[in-house]
Amino acid sequence: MSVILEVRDVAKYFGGVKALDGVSLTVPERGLVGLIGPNGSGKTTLFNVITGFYVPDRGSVLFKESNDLVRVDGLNPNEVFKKGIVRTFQIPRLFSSLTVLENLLVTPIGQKGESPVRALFRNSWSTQERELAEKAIELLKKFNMLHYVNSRISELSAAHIKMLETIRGLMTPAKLYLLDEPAAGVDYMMAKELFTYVKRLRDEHNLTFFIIEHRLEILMEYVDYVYVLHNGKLLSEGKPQEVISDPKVIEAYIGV
Amino acid sequence: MAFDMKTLALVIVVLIIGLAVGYGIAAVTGGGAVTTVTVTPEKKVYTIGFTLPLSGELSSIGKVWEKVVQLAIEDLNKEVQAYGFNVEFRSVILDDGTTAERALQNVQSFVQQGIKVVIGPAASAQVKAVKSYVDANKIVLISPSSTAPTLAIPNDYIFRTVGSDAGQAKALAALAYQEGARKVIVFYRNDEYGKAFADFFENYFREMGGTVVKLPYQTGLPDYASEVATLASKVQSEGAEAVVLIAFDTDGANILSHAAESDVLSSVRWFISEGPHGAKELLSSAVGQFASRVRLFGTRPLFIANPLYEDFKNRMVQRFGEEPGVFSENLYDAIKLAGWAILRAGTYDGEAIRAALIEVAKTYYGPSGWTIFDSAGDKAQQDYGVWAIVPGGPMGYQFKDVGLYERGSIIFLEEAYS
Amino acid sequence: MIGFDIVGFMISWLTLFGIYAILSLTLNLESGTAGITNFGKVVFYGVGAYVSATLTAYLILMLNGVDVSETPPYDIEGIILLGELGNKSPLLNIGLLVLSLMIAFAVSGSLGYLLTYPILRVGPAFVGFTLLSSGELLRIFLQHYEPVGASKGLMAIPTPFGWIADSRVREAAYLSLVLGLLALTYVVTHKLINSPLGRTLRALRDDEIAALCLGKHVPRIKATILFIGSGFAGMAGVLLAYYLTSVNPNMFVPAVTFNVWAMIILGGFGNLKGSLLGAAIITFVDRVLTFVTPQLGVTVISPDYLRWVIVGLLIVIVLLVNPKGLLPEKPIKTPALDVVLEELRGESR
Amino acid sequence: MGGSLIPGIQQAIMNTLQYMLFYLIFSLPLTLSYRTTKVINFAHANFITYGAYVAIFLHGIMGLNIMSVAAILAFLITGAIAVLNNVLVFTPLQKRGSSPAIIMISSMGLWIAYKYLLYMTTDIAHYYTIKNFVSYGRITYSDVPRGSVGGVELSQAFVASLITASLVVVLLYLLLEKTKIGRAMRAVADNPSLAEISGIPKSFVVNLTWFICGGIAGIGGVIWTSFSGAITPEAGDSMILQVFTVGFIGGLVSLLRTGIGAVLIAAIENVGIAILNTYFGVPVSFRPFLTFVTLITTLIVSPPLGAGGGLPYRFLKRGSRR
Repeated sequence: MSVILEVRDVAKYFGGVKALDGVSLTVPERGLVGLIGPNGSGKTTLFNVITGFYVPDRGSVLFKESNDLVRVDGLNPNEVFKKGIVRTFQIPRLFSSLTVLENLLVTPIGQKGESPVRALFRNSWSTQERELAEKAIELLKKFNMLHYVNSRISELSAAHIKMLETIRGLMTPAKLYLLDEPAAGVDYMMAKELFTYVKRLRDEHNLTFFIIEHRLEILMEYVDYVYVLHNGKLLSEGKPQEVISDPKVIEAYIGV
Repeated sequence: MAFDMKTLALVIVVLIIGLAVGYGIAAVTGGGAVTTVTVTPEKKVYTIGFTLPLSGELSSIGKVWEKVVQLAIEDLNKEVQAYGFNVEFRSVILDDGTTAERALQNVQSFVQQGIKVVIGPAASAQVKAVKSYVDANKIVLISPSSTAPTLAIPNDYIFRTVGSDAGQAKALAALAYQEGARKVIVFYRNDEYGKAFADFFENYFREMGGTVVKLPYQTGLPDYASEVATLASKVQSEGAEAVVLIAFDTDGANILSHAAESDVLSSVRWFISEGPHGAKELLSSAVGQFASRVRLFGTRPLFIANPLYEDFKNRMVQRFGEEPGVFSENLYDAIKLAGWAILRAGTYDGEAIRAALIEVAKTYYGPSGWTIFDSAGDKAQQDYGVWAIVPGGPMGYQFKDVGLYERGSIIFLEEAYS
Repeated sequence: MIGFDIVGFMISWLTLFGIYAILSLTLNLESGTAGITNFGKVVFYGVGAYVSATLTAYLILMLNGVDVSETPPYDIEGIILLGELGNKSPLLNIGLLVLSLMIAFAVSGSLGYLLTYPILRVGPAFVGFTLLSSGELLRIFLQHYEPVGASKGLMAIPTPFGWIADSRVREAAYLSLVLGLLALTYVVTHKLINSPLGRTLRALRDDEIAALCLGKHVPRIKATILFIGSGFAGMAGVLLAYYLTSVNPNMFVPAVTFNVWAMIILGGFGNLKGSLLGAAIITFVDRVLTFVTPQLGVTVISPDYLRWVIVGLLIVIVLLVNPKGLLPEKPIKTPALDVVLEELRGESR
Repeated sequence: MGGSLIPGIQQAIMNTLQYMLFYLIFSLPLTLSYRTTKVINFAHANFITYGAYVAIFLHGIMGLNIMSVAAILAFLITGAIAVLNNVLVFTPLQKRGSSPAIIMISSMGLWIAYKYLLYMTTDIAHYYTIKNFVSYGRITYSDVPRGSVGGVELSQAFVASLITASLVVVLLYLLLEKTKIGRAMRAVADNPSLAEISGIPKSFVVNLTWFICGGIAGIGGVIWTSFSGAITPEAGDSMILQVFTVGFIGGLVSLLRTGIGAVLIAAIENVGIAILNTYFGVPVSFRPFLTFVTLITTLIVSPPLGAGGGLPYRFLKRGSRR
């Protein structure tokens, strides 16, 4: 399996604090990779570097584009997204004044109707709009959320919100997903359901997932590889079972 | 195109509301007039519109003017009735907040109630904004205080009962020169009034053989301490003998009270335009002492020793307990002129009144002196007085007219500063 | 003797309403929909007014063979000349109107586009303040710039319909021009909002960082919207300049912006018809007050102060009691909704 | 040439110090209130003006010219107004989850309302006293000494503002660093949700912050009456742009940077314009222009990111390849 994302010796400092200190890791295509570590170990910072929120002080981030790896660090978040990297947030960021449908329709890039000139001439974009709408409905059906199509975000359950934030990316040719604690604030059953969906997405859409998760008991059931961060450094990596039994990891978690 | 229809609908609805309320207003205003008619059936009622700066930048003089209008209308009615005319003049006073747009709205409202004579607005910028509307609708407009030279336009409907700044600049230049100043710094508000005044002053003072350094300052600042500091440094670096201050009341007072603290500025002479005259802030002991130290003199449009002005002043004080502020006498005369012009015209029609006004003004003498208009419809005859700040009065110091401008030179009637 | 000229009243009121409505519509597009807190509306309004005033005054003189370096339009000779030459050829006046409308749009628009640069990365709270102070910047600049009359401003600006003899007809013609441009503004803003762009704008307003992460080029979008909004504001400025036939730096104070804000908040954040309604109500009340206040006679408190206190409180109270305003924001209408409807019908069957 | 390269430089420097002190007194509370409550408060201008008018009405109507009394009264009144704003407007809006923009707009509404409310009050006062409160002369206070250091005259305003400013700085430092409530304030500033968890009565902290901030600005207003040559109901408004600029240079977070901002703006407005005027003939009337230019430059060069919830977008892409 070829590598889709490679992080090479990335470092990010905030003043004196070393949030990331020389992290290197790879994510294989169609992989379901976990990223764990105690609070403040730099997990979210790593995501922020990958998605272009921060420019790394050292090292580089490479992403697979037509069979060769391209540097994406230092790009702006919107450009990173266009490369096919979709990110979700610890606290989901959906557009509260838009309906579920609109939240999906906002996502696709290169919509004709988004140019102020074209926007004035309905016919120039209405066909594309219809196609997108159909696509959105297909997705909602698939994850049986169709009956929410016209409801506002505030009317959704926590799990549905998280799901919607994930589905949203499918409106575009997404390749890699960065999920930031998908199971946070969701009850056990729902969390499992979420991960089943993730697996489904991976299998049906050939997607890759890179997941930060605190609830190891759930994560470990699904992922096929795990990285452990500690104080901005890679502490351990491997198959879930190996990592779980790694004394360094246990020590790090107990130590906190 | 559904929304277009909706817009149309909305506009129509608004129109209807507008009409309804409009008629309501018509009833109200009309009603007002009708009642007076029923009181004295055959009496004819003429309404004069006033757009005054009751709020905004010039509100401090606007408040006084409101009272002047009261007084003038009363006097006018007494007078015309004494002459046996069975008419009554009424005033409709509107606030224009010293803004151009509101002034235009006010004038429009007057026109829409059939008022043909409007007095005000105060600021030149406002007069400019209403000019085209006034000319188009043949409304006689008399501004008691607009002095902008850019408004000296012949045969329009705009009249001004105040002398142009050119005249006063000449008087001020003569004053400064006669008092021995040869190099002066003109410190002026950076608005039309200040700029025009400063330019005129520069010309005249140059003609007399003096040198002028101009120094503008921004208006509407919270305070002018650093401007005054720069003024002081300019006085030093240029080695000027006097400062000529061209200001309104608030900024003038502000500047003078800072200047009073500066040794440099306390060691040169000060000559001031009419703007700050009458501002109570100038009567503090600090400024008062400063005035006598620098032998501060100011000029202002005034027919000195004019009994009518003294009388007008006293009646204002005893009637409202308030001294008339700047241009009050010009406003008073504007009202009187308007009244007599309407009567002379016989018909309440803009064109006729305009013609009559020019005639009436030729023979009228009031608190502001002779009111005859020049070709541009501005006050042709204007004398200028010299004022000083001397000890006395309720606040410890008071304004006093101590001299007058006569054929190119200043004649002092009394010693202001011993 | 006192009658009431209802037609004249409607014309004068609707003209002012039209000018303000253009401002409120575009402000609503910028602030209500795209979430750019534009407290500097007056900047673009003022620039538009000055562009048209300067252009018209200078060109009229030049085309009549006057040497403007000798007699510039801001000096008395120039002003008198403008009065004489102003209304000779209808074609010229109309042409100048069109020209200044276009140039005003371009200049104000570009200024808006450029002004987004400093404010982009500093979050909504700072945007309003920066634009507010740039308004003051403009005013001080105009007060010093001699070619546009500095603190004198410009006057006697020939109006597009000055050649029409009868004043009533002239005013009516001007009103139709104003309402025409208002209609144009309404159609454009309405189409922009009910399109994928409008949807993206609302997304920006809700969470611009999330929008950025979804590939939206937030800076470009914001700049474009400010370009359009400011452009139309510039055209409103042109209308004002011709209406007052004079411009002066002190016409363009922050109070103008606050007035427009009151309109869109009262009418409804994000709802265009609301902005129309808000503009109508406030301009109408102002006009009516000029008839009512004299009935009160000499008052202790200037009614104008009361009026502003009410405007201020209105903003606060509307936000507290009914943040949606008189007309709440409507969902965006695109063909997508039809698709959904068909789909749901299919479901139920 | 008056001895030095820039004639009258001494006076300019004195003014710089004077303005610096005022900007400190006006801007520190602004920064503190924003930091703690995340509200961009345009009504801050009213605190200044109302403080000044407390003193003016005391002087004009009761003939009282004791600054300490006026200051205490102003502190209480403007502080109360600030708390009132928070309780009646800001808190309800925040509870409803309104965006910072909306809250800022509401504060703009308050600003307008308060301003003209004051105008109305001056009208009424004028009606009863026939005194002009719309433009009021400088007040000389009986209880403030005039100092003189090394032959340089120190005006009442300077003495008063020096004392107040140093008190404010010291007390704020002690409050924020040494007391429990102060630490609570900082906690609320840094992480509201966390502060909530750790059992600190947030609403009390916020209200206290507002009270202190409003009060300090009010005292500043009182001192202003002993400095400015003529005070108008616009005094605070025409100053608010400068005051905010000072705050922005501090990103509205760091009190220290706010202090630097105060020095910078004061210097630009006094020494800066003096130099420009002497050597480049820039008219003095450009002074406010300089301030705004400084503001825009600050926003371009070092945008106070974070403070306003800024956008993680880079116009110049360092580190990006091909």
